[in-house]
Amino acid sequence: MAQHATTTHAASDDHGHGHGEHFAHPAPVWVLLGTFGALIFLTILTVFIADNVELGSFELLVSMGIATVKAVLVGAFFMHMFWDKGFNVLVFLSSLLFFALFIGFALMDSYETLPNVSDYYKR
Amino acid sequence: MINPLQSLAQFYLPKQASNFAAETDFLFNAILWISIVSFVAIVVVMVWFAVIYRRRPGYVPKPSPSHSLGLELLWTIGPSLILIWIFFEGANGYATLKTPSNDAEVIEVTALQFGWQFTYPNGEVTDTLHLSVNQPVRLQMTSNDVIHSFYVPEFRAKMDIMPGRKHSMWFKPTLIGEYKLFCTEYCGEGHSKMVRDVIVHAEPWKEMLRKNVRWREDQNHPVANGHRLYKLWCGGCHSYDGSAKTGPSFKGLASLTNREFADGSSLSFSGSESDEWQDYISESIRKPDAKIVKGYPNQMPSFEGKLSPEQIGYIIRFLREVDGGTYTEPAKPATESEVEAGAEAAVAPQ
Amino acid sequence: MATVTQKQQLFGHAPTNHYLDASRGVMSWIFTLDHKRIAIMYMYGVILSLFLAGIFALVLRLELYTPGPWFLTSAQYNQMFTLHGAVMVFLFIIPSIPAIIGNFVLPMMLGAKDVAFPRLNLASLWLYWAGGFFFIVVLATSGLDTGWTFYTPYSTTTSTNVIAATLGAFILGFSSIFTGLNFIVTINTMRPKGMTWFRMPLLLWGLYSTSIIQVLATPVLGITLLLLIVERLLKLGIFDPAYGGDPLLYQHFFWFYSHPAVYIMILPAMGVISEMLGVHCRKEVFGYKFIALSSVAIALLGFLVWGHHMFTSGQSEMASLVFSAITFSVAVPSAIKVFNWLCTMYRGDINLSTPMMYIMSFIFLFGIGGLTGLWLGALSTDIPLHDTYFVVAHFHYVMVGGTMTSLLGGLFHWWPKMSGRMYNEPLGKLFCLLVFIGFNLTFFPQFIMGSLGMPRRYHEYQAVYQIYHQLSTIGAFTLGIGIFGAVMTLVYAWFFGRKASGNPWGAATLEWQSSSPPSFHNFEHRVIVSAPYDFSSVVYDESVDGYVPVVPKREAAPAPQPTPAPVSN
Amino acid sequence: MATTNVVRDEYSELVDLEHSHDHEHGQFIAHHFHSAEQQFDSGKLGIWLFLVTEVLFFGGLFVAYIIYRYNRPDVFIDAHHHLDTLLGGLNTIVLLFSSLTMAWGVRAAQLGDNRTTAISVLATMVCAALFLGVKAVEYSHKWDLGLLPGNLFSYDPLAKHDHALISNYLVMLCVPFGVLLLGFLLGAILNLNTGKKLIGQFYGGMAITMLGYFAGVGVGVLWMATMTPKHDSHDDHHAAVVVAADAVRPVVFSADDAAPKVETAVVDGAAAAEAPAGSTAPLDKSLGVFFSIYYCMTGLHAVHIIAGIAALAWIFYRSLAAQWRPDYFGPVDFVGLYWHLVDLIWIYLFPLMYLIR
Repeated sequence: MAQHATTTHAASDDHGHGHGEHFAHPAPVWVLLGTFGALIFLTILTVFIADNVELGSFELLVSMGIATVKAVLVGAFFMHMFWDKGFNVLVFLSSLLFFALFIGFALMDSYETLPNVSDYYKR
Repeated sequence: MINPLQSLAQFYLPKQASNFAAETDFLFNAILWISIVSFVAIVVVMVWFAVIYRRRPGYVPKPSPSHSLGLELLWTIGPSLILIWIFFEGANGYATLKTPSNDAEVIEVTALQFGWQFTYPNGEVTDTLHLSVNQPVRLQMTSNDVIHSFYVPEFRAKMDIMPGRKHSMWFKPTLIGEYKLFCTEYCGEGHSKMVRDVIVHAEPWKEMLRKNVRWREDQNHPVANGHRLYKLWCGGCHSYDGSAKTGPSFKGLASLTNREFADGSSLSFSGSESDEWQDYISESIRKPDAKIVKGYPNQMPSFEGKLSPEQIGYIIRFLREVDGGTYTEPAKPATESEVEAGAEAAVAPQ
Repeated sequence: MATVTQKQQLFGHAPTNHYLDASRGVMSWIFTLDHKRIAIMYMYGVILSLFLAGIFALVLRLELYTPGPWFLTSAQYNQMFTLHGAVMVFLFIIPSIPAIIGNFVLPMMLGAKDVAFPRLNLASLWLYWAGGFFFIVVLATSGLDTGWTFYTPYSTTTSTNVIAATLGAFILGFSSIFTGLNFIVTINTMRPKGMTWFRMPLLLWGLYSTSIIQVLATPVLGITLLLLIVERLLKLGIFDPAYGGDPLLYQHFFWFYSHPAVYIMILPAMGVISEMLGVHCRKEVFGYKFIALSSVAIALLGFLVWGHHMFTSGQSEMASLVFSAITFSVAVPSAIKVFNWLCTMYRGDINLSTPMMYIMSFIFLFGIGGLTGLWLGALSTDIPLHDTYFVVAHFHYVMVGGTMTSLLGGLFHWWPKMSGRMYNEPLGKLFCLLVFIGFNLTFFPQFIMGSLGMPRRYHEYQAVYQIYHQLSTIGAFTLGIGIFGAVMTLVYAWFFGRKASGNPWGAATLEWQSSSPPSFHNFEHRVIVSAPYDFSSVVYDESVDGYVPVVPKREAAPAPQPTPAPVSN
Repeated sequence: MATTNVVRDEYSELVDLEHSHDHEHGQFIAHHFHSAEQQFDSGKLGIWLFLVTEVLFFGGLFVAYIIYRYNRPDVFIDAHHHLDTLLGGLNTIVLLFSSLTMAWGVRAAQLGDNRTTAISVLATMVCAALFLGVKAVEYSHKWDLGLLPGNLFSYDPLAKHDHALISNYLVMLCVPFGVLLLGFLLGAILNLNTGKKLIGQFYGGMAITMLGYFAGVGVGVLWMATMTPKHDSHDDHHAAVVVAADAVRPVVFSADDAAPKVETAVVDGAAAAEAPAGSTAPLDKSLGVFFSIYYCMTGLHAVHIIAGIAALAWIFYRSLAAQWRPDYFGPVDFVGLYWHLVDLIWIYLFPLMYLIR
C-alpha cells in the first residue's frame, strides 16, 4: 500500500484570515502611460513602413513582428500578465500554441496541394 | 499448396485484383493476427481474474502492489515497437500507392451527381470503366458538383474527388473480371446508386481504342446517340422506366400534355413535336432552375456548354423513343444518307 | 455522544431535506443553481436524445434488411442517418458523461458545495435545451441530409435545413465550452486541502482532460459552423469552390474540432471506468499516475491527428504521413490504461455487481474498438477501409461500446447517490448482458462487410452483403431492448428501489461521505480527505447498512497518520 | 464483513461544522467559496479560459485569411486600394487609448477608487462607440461601391462612383444608436429630476457613449469628404489595373494561361450568368473572397465591441454604485481582460487588412 490514509480537513480552519488586498496588484501609472506611448509609436511606425519602405516578401513578417511586440506590451502590462499567476499565463499562451498547430498543419497541406488546384484551373 | 490463412482471408477480404492488393492485404492480415493475439490475451486474463478474485464468502485477497515501473515501461515500449512497425508498413504501401508507373495510360474521370464519365486517350467517353489487364492506368479526376470518391474494393484503391481541384490516382489491374465501382463520399440523394461497372479485359483495351472504336455521333442512329448521352449525363437522376430517382422520370415525358411547376405556373403541350415541348426540354437542360417540376427540389445543375445543340437534339429523340418506358436499340442506319437525315432531324430548335 | 440515529442521519439514506426535496415546483428546477439538479435535468435531455436517435437507428437498420429500397425513399434514408448521427453526437454522446455524471459528482468529489460558476452551469444547460430545440426545428421542417459532418459543397447546396442544424450545433458547442470551462476552474481552485493533483480521483483527471479539449477545440467548431451558415446565406466563397473556395479547408476546420471531440466522448468514459474499477475491485487502482497522465497525453495528442480522417481526401502526402505517425502515438496511452485496468483486477476483491459487468463489457468492446483503429491509422490499409462499414463499426465500438457502456455503468454505480435507491441487481445484469450481446451482433458483422468493401451511407447495396446486414439488424433490435431495459431498471429503482445508504459500495472518494441522496449543500458534515483509493479509510457498519469513514483521531489530523489496522480481512 | 472501529465521539464534531463559516462570507462572496481570494482566482482563471476560446474562435478566421492570402496574393494586394489606412489607423489609436483607460479603471478599482473607475470605464465605452462610428462610415462607403462579400460582390471599376456623402446605408446604421441616444437622454433627464441620482448618472453616461458613436461617424464622414476627389482618381487608376488583370484571367492560378476557357464555367458560372456575353470587363469576383474574409473578421470583431460595451455598461453602473473594494474588484478586471483581448485582435487585424502593399 503506497498511499495510506493521510486525512485532513476539507474546509480549512484558516480561510477566515487575510481578506486583504494581497491578491490585487495595481499597475503603476508610469507603466500604463509608458505602454500606451510605446503602442502609439509602434502603430505610427508600422503605417510608415507600409507606406514608405519597400520590403517585398518581408513586409508581412515585419508588420506581424511589430504587431506581436504591441500584443506583448498589451498582454504584459494592460492585462497584468507580468504580475499574474504563471498558470494563467500558461493557459493563455497554450491557446496560441494550439492556434499555431492549426495554422501550421493547414498551411503545410495547402502549400503542397496547391498544384492540384492550379491544375484544375489550367485545364 | 494452399496457404490456410490465405484461404481464410477470402471470407473477409475482396479478391486481389490490383498490384496494391497483396501488399495491403499482408499488412491487413498482420494487424489482424496481432490484434487477435492481444485481444484474446486481454479478455482471457480479464475473465480469469474476475472468476478467481471474485468476492465470495471466505475469500481473503492477498496484498498486491499498486504500481510497477517495470511493467509500465514494458507495456509502453512493447506496443510502441509494434506500432512503429505498422506505421512503416502502412507508409510503404502508401508510397507505392502514390508513385504512378511511368507507362501508365491516362484516363480522365468526371464524377457527377450521380454517375461517372470516363474519357479515354482517343476521346471516347463511357459510363463504365474499361481497363486492360496488367496495363497501369492513371486517373485524372475532377468533379462536376460536390465531393465524390472513387473506390473499387478489389483494387484496394480509393480517392476523393473534390470540385475545384484535380485529383490523380493510379493502379495496375492484375485480374480479369468485372468489378463494382462505388462512390464512397456521401454526395446526395442518389449516392447509393452511383455504382458502376469496372471491366478488366483480357485483350488489351488499348488496342481496341487504337482501332478507333470510339463512338461517332455522325455514324450512329440519333436515338442511339441519345441513349448514350442519357447514360453519361442523365441516368444518375432520371429513370425512363418510371422508377423513382432524384428527378422526375422520363417515362411519359414525350406524351405530356400539361406540366405543373413548383411556382404554381404550368405549361400545356400539344405533342412532342410542338415547339413548346422542345423548347421546354431544351431549356430544362440548359437552365434547369427556370422551371422546377412540382414536387421536386431545385437541384439539377446546368448543362449549358457541356452539351451541344445537336446533342440536346439527340436526347430529345431519345425521350420520344422511351416515352413508353422501354428502350430498344435501334438498328444501325444502313446508309450514310440516312445518318445525315437522322442528324438533321435531331437538331433541336433554338 | 453520537448515537446510532445520528450516524444514520449522517451516513445512511437521507433523512430530511435532501436536494430533491429541498424545494418544490417546476421553477425551482428550471432556475436551480444546484449542480445536482442540473445534472438530473441534463440526464432527461441526454436519455431522450439517446432514445430519439436510437429509434432513427432502428428504422435505418430495418430498412437495410433488404438490399433494395424497402419502406424508405433514398431521401428519407439520408435524412435518417444524418439525424441519427447528428443527434447522437451533439445531443447525446458529447454531453453525456461530463454533463450528467461530471456535473453531479465532480463538486462532491472535491468536497465542495457547487461548481465554481453555478450560473454558467445553468446557462450551459439552457444552451443545451436551446440547441436541442433547433434540432426539433430541423425535424419539423425540411430535415437535414448532409451527414453529421456537414461537408461542403454539398451542405451549401442541398435544399434541406442546414442552417437550423448548424445553428443548433453551434449553440451546443457553447454549452460544451461552458461545462468544460467550469470544470477546469472548479478542479483548479476548489480542491480541498490535502487533495493534491495526484490524490484526485481518476474521474477528475478524465474530466479535466476532457475539459481542456472542450475549451481548446470547440471554438473552432463554432467558427466553422458560423462560416458555413454565412457561406450558405451569402455565398462567401471560403468553402464553396463554385465561388473560389476550398472544400478541403472546410475539412481541416471541421476535423480540428471533431477529432479531439472523439476524445471528449471517450476520455470521461475512461475516467468513469478507472473510478468504478477501483471501487468494485476494492483495490487501489494500479498505476494511478500512468492512468492519470495518459488521459492528459491523449487529450493533447488528440489535437495532432485530425488529418487521419482525410487520408483519401487529397490532402498532401506529407500531411498524411505525419498524421498517421502521430495517430499511432495516441494508441500507446490507451493501451497503457487497459493494461493497468487488468492489473487492478489482479488479486482484487472483485464485487461482480452490475457496474463491474459494464466495466468488463467496456474493456472487451473498447479493446475491439481500439485495436481496429490500427487498420485505420495505417495508411495503406486505411485507403480501402475509409468510408466503409469498417469505419462505422470501429467508431461505434468506441463510442457506443465505450462511452455508452460506461455511461450506463456509471449511472448504475452512482444511482444510489443520485436517487437514494438501489437498483435490482439481477435485472441490471440481465440487461447488461443483452446490451453486450446485441451490441456485438450489430457491429461485428459490419467489420466484415466493411473490409469486403461495403461503403457507408448507402441506401441500396449489393446483394452479397445482405447476410451481414441482416445479422446487424437483428443485433440492433436486441441492443435496443437491452438499453431500454437498462434505463427502465434505473427508472424503476428511482421510485421503488430499496433505500440506499450513503456509501453502499465502500468507495473512498468524497462524494460517498454524503447521505443518499445528498442534502442541498452536499455534505452534512466536514468531509475527511483521504487517498481516493485507500479503501481502509472506510469500514462497513451494520447500523447504516453501508460504509462509514474512519474518523481520524484529532491529534493526528491533519498530519499523516499511521495506517489503521487492516479492516477487511 | 468488517467490524467498526469508529471513534463515536467524533461524530458530534462532524455535525456542527455545517454553515460554521457562513458568517465570515462578505456580501460579495458566493456561498460555495471559502474566501475572496479563492473567488477571485476562480473568476480570473475562468476569464482566461474564456479568452482562450476567443483566440481559437478568431483563429479559424485567421487561418482562412492566411490560406487565401497564400493562395491568391494578387487578390489581396488588389484589395488594399479599397481600404482606407487613415481611418483604420485612427481606429487603432482609439482602441489603444480605450485599453489605456480600461487598465486605468482596473487600477482604480483595485485601489477602491470607484469614481475614477467610473470615469475610466465611461471613457472606454466612448472610445468603443467612436470606433463603431468610424467603422459604420467605412462599411457603408464600401456597400455603396458594391464591395460586398463573396457572390454579392458587384464592384465595377469602370462605373462612376458619385454617391452621396451620407449614404442610405450609413443612415440605417445610425438609426439604432440614435434611438438609444434619445432613450438614454430621456432616461437621464427624468431620473435626475426625480432624484434617482444613480440610475440618472448611468443613463447620462450611456448617452455620452452614444454621442461617441456619432462623433466617430462625423470624423469618418469629414475624412471621406476631404478625400473624395483624390479617392475617385485613385479608383480610376485602379480600374485600369483590374481590366488588365481581367484580360489574363484566370490570373489567380496561372499567369501564363491566356484565355479563360469554357471549363472554368464551374467557377465563373454565377458571373457568366449575370454578365451577358459580349459585355466588356466581366466582374472579377475573386476580390469578393477577400471581402468575405474582411467582413467576417471585422464584423465578428465589431460584434465583440458591442458585447464589450454591454459588459462595460454593467461595470459602469456598479462603479457608480461604488461596489469595488481592494478585495473585490474581480468583474472590472475580468471585463478589462476581455476588452484588452478585443484590442489585441485589432492589433493584428489592422496590419493584415489595411497595410497590405
